[in-house]
Amino acid sequence: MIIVLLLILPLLASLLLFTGKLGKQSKNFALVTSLVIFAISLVAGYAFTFANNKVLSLDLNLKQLLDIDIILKLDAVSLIMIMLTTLLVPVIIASTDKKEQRTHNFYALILLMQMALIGVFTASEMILFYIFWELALIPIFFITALWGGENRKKISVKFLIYTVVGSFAMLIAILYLYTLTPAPHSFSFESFYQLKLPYSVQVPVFLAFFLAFAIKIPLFPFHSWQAETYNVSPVQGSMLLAGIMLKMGLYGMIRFILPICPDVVAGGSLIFLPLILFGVIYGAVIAITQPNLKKLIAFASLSHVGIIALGLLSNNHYGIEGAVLQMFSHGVNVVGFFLCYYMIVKRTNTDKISDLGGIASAAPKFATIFLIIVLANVALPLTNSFVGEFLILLGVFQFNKLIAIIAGLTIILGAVYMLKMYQKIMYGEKSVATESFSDLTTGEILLFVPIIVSIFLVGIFPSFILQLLAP
Amino acid sequence: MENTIAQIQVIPLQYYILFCSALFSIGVIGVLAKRNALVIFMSVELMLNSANLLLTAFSAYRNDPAGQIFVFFIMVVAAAEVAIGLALLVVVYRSTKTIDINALNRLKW
Amino acid sequence: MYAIITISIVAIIVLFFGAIQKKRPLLPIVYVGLTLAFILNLLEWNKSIHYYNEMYIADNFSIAFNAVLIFTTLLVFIFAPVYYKPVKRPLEDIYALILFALVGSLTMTGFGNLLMLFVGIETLSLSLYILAGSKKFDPNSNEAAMKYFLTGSFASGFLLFGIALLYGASGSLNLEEIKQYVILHQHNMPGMLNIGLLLVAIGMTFKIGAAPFHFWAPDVYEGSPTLITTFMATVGKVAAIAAFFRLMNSSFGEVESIWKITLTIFAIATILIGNLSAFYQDNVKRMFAYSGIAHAGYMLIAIIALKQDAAGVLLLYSISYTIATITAFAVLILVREETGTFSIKAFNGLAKHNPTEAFAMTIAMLSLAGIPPLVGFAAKYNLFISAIEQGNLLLVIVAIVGSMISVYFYIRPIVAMYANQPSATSAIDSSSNYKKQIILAAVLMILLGLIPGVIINLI
Amino acid sequence: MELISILLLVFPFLGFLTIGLFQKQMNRNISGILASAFIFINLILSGILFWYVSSSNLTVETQLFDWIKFADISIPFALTVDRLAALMLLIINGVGLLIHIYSIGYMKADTGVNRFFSYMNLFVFFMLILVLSSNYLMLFIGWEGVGLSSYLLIGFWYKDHANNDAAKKAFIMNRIGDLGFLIGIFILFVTFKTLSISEIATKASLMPSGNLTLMAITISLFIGAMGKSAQIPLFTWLPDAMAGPTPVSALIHAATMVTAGIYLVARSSVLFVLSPVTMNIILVIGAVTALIGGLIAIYQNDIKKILAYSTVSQLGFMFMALGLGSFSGAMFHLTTHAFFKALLFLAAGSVIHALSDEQDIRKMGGLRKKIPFTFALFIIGTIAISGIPPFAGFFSKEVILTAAYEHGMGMGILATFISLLTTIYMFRLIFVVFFKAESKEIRANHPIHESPKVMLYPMAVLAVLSIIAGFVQLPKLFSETQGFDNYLSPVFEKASKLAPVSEHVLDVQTEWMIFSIPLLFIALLVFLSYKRFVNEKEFIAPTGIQKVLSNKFYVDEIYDFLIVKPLGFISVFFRGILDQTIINGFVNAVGSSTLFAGKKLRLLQTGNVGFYLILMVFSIIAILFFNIIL
Repeated sequence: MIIVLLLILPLLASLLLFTGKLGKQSKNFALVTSLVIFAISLVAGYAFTFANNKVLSLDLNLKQLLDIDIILKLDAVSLIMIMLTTLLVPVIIASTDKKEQRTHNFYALILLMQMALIGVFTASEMILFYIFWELALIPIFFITALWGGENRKKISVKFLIYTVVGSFAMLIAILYLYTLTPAPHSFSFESFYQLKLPYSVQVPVFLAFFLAFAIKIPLFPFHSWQAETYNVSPVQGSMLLAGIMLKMGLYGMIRFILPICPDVVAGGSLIFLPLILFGVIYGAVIAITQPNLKKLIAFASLSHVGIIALGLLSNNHYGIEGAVLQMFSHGVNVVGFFLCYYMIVKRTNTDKISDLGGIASAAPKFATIFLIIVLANVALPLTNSFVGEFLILLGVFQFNKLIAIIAGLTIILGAVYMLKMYQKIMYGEKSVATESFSDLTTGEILLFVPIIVSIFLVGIFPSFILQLLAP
Repeated sequence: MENTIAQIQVIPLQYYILFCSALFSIGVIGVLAKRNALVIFMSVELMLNSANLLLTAFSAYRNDPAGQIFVFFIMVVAAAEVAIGLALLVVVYRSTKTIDINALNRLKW
Repeated sequence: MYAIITISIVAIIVLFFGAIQKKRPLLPIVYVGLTLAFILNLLEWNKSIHYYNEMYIADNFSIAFNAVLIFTTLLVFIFAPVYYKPVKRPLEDIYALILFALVGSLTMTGFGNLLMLFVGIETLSLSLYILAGSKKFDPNSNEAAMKYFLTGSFASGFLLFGIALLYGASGSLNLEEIKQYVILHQHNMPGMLNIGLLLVAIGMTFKIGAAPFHFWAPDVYEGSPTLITTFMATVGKVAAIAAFFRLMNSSFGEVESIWKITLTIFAIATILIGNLSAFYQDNVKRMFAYSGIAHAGYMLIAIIALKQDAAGVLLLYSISYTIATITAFAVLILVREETGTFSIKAFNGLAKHNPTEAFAMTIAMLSLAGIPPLVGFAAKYNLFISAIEQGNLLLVIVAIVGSMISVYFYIRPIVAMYANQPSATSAIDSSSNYKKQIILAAVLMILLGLIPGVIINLI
Repeated sequence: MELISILLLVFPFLGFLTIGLFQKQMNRNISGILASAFIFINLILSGILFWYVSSSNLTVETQLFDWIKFADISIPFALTVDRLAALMLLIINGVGLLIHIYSIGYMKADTGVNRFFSYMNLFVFFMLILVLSSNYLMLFIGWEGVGLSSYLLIGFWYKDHANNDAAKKAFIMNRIGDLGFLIGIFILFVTFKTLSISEIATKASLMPSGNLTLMAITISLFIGAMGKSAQIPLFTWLPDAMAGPTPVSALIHAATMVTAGIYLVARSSVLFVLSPVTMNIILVIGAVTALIGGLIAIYQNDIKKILAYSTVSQLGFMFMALGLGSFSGAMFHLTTHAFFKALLFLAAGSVIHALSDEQDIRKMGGLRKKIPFTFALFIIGTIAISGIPPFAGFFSKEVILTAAYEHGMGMGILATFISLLTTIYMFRLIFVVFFKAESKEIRANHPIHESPKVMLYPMAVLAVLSIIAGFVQLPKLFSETQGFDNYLSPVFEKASKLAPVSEHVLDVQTEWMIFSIPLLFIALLVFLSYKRFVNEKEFIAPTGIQKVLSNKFYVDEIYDFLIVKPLGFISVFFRGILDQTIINGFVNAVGSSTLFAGKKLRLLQTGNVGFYLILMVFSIIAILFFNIIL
């Protein structure tokens, strides 16, 4: 039941916001709602720990009416993803600045997005999943197309088409699998898990799913929408995209590719893991000389997410659990990173790294917070992403030593581009742009609190998440 | 009436079919070959009439009036069609000063 | 049946009032008449009465489709006053013709006899020929009418010849008897029936405007007065597809082998041509013509995947297509009134001044593109399911690729409306009930998208 | 005792937090005292622990909580205090405390002093984690943590990008090592299914010597050690690290952090003993590093750089000891080195302080009268490091030399030569800075002042230590009781059991030679270098081999050429060509080709009715043909 609440609340709120009745109060209302939802998700987590066999599920049999069977399940992975969503959305909403006029529609879209994401993470019926999956696309498209930067139209449309291509490939796979399910055909995940496909069938199914998820995540070489889209869309949009939305792809991998095409994952790994691996290095290497901060974040996360995908497809439980943990951590870190970016851009109106410098002396508080987030991004021990990456690499190492070692290079490359960026921006003498750089206000610091807290919480006590996942 | 049917049945059915097909084809070819809208109308009428004849023949061979009733409907419709067609022709002529169908090329792509 | 009669009477009354130059009562009469017809139509629900020894069959299939058709016509009439604002004269002729066309289409959905099919089609077509040219002094309109007429009559020639051959082979015009005959001879089909069936199918394909007999559609849609285009694109198409489905379902379901491959090829060609050609259109009206073609292709899938519930799916699809199209055209009419152009630019920044219209348009576009959770998606995916359960994976893949392409050109107006700077300085004023209709349509699209089962399990 | 070992971590972290959070509010003078106070408490605590573990032969095990735990992987936060750890505790907290106090004086003028002390405490915190950890992953936390604090402290004066570059370089080079370490951890886990140091030692001791897995593990661990302890080829960051404040160089880059590598190898002595190949690698690398470091040091002109290279060389020397299997010898030298190298750095700092931040020895000279205390302390340090009895360096070096000669004559001679290099560069330093005639810069009105007491006293303490520290273990000749060895023996007993017994034990006269001959050489060298350096008028530009040495073998240039430049090039290539042109281009091409298809396809719609009709008929014919004939 609580799942329904998690779905309905943001929906209603967003509808209310769409009407524009609230006017000036829109932001506060959205913020409060999202906080309430966060509280509910905490309750859900609490309930989950008591749920028998580790899953809260709900099956409204409405096939006659909706010809879709509404099955919502909330297991450990979903729970973690929902936690991520409900944790980040308040931050994202709160981060909007008074200066740029954000209409009620903006917040409505964000909440709608949240609803869709929660739906994706709880749906346990293919078509339902697909509906939420596509629904999540629409708000972010509008956020990008309406509040984005220059030539936002072209890029948002490209983004939409690109991702839709992927999801249609997935749709084909879903429909095809549906026909294979024993009559009476069913779309429920269970029925999909139960069918033991021959290898020859698994391959095309895998390819279809992989395409869909690889575009969403994105993995090399399907990433060309990413940097552009992050770059033009407003920072809140980028946060939604990088922080939560691309987790949909990884989540999909966990839900479909692993259970439905196990043989391909086991057998074909040596064909596609190197591809992902190349993407990992590729993103990191590009980030080194990337002059634009926002694009740098994009390529950095391309590299990080690639590692997560490696962990998932390494197909052993260290890799997978590490990956889930890392999905959470990466979401938090990248949003924190974007927040820092936002703070800088708000004050200097530039995101060219070369224009910045000497901020540390002007804004020590900001310098400290930014440093923590940078360190979390380079996976320093005791920050959240260390445990995740350690487990992932451990898993990959068990699967294939060479791949793990090459993937390990990102530990070095990550340090290279992150520190380079941090030094250029924060250290040295002040530049023209940063001449009058004011330190963070209390409100802005509050934004960072959840980020910082979860960075260290997960870094020092990862067990409480890992325990959830333990089979 | 019976003797008419008998007279009709003097000619074997295949002949009717072949003849009607020929007639129909002539109509089609006329439609394709001609650029004068008026002639095209006439060719279309030819096609319709071939169908009429065919229906009549069949109904005669099967002693089933349905076909012949159908023919009457077709005639009515054909008449209406011609009426509309000519009206349109006039209208078009008023605007383009020609009844050459190739002149109709404002709407394309 | 009573619906048909009512509407015919209403049409005559309308003509009469026109003759005595009364403008005011016309539309109210029409509204009342259509509503009455709507109700009468529904009264026959679940009775499946056969009229005039099976000339006309009022089973749930025909009733459901009739309901859709009448409702759509009602919407068209509601948009009429806005469209014809500048015109002073009563316009009784146009109204009457629309009603007659409706009568024709109603006949098509419920025909029990090829004769009725023919009569219905011709009633519809003849009225449409005139309506297409109803802007007497607009050369585009004339040309559209002429083209429609030439191609249309040509096509009905083939249809007729086909019917004749069918009659010759089976010795009857009654669907039921033809079915019996077919079942009897399904292993040694006489070539005559074979050819006849194909010719009829071709004729129908032409009427629904599917490739390779779609060429008339874009030109005619573009040239005709927008309101008429709306009517054609919705009522005309839906009636034709319903008739086609009825024909195939009730008589030739057993001999798929003859026509299935052909229709599959048709469908594939239609989907690809429609979507690809729409891709590059700058003229929105023409773009809708192509999108209409593409959707005709999708509807063909329902016929190819003949099953019990394919009818329900087809109904759902028709509804989704109709509502979306009519909404889109409604907005288009508005915009045209304001900017005087059909180009995509006409939509620039509509969201600024007319958020309601823009929102409705957006919903319509997304629904047409088949984005969840709108009705367009529900319809499409049910269609694909029924096709894929017949093992038509290839067809489904093509269809999905098609809708992939379609996303692009359906998105363009949305982007124009929201992301571009408005060309119009002030809001476009539209009558309140106009707004109401649009909103109603949008709500319907969302609602049906959420509970499509209601429709599908209807028949 | 468990509580104490926890408190050890608590206090420095507390210091870091309090000073770090209240940077703005806190008075500049208080922070230093506060930080020192925390370290002082720590010193007492570690004293207690030291007494406990050395008196009883126990180890203190403390479980805090489970860090990573699921399925079959369980990595707790656990602390282990054995004798090795206790020794390190003393060094870290002892030397740390002195340097903290010293810094109070040294950093007085600096505005960021609060930040400085918070970082210093942070460093101590991580260093303690490193030392106390009971499993390799926790050790890795400390390992990276000290790297972080060293990064922060090297780049302490962040306004100047040179410092930041140095800091970045240090961090990244360490990361290269860390990757090796991490891989080592992976193999460890895959092999032993645990990361607990003691368990691994137990399990490993059952494995055959020369086992390949063990070799892989040890080599990767050693790569980590190379990064931290600045061994060839990962040593260039250490000299650059001198960009940081001098106390930092003293604490981190001389006494404690850089010795973490030694500590790691000593900790995993069992593993290393069992893989002779690695031991030889360590021996070679250590020797080469020691040699090259020493040689380069001779040709440096920056006082801190000289000391830095000396550190490199000494570390290499310690690794030689490890390679020779004399773990306690390495630890012994580590201890004494911590004292005198810290002393030297602080003294150098005091010199720099006196000359108000002048580091180039060419601009010094004749300071012996101007700052006598510093001079005295410097001399003590120099004597200690050059291994002149009875100062500490002599004893520790002697142990290593003995080991070397036991390994073989050649190795012994090489070791001796290396240890002699120390004498050369150190005395060069002494003579140039203190004895040489005053340079014009000096004469040009530097107000040269002796450092304040707060700086001198800590140095004095260190001086005392570097004099007496050696006596805990006299050479075998003089006493049977090997104090240091005995102290550490329980730690290394497993290893020593497994170690191959060296065949030839040295006889008495060789023993005598080992430390008598060097002494002669030292005397000679001191004399020569006096002649050479004191009278040398002005510095002639180095030529030939000297040039190579003074440019530290162009290692940085080689890195730049082999790694940095190509990486940048690849990055630009990926970004510009591959990403934009090829991949993105392809994606766009797909879109535009669809557009093109649409564009062409609609041309079929000519608008000519006749054409439409013809097409219709054609398709009809085609269909009929297709259906009837086929």
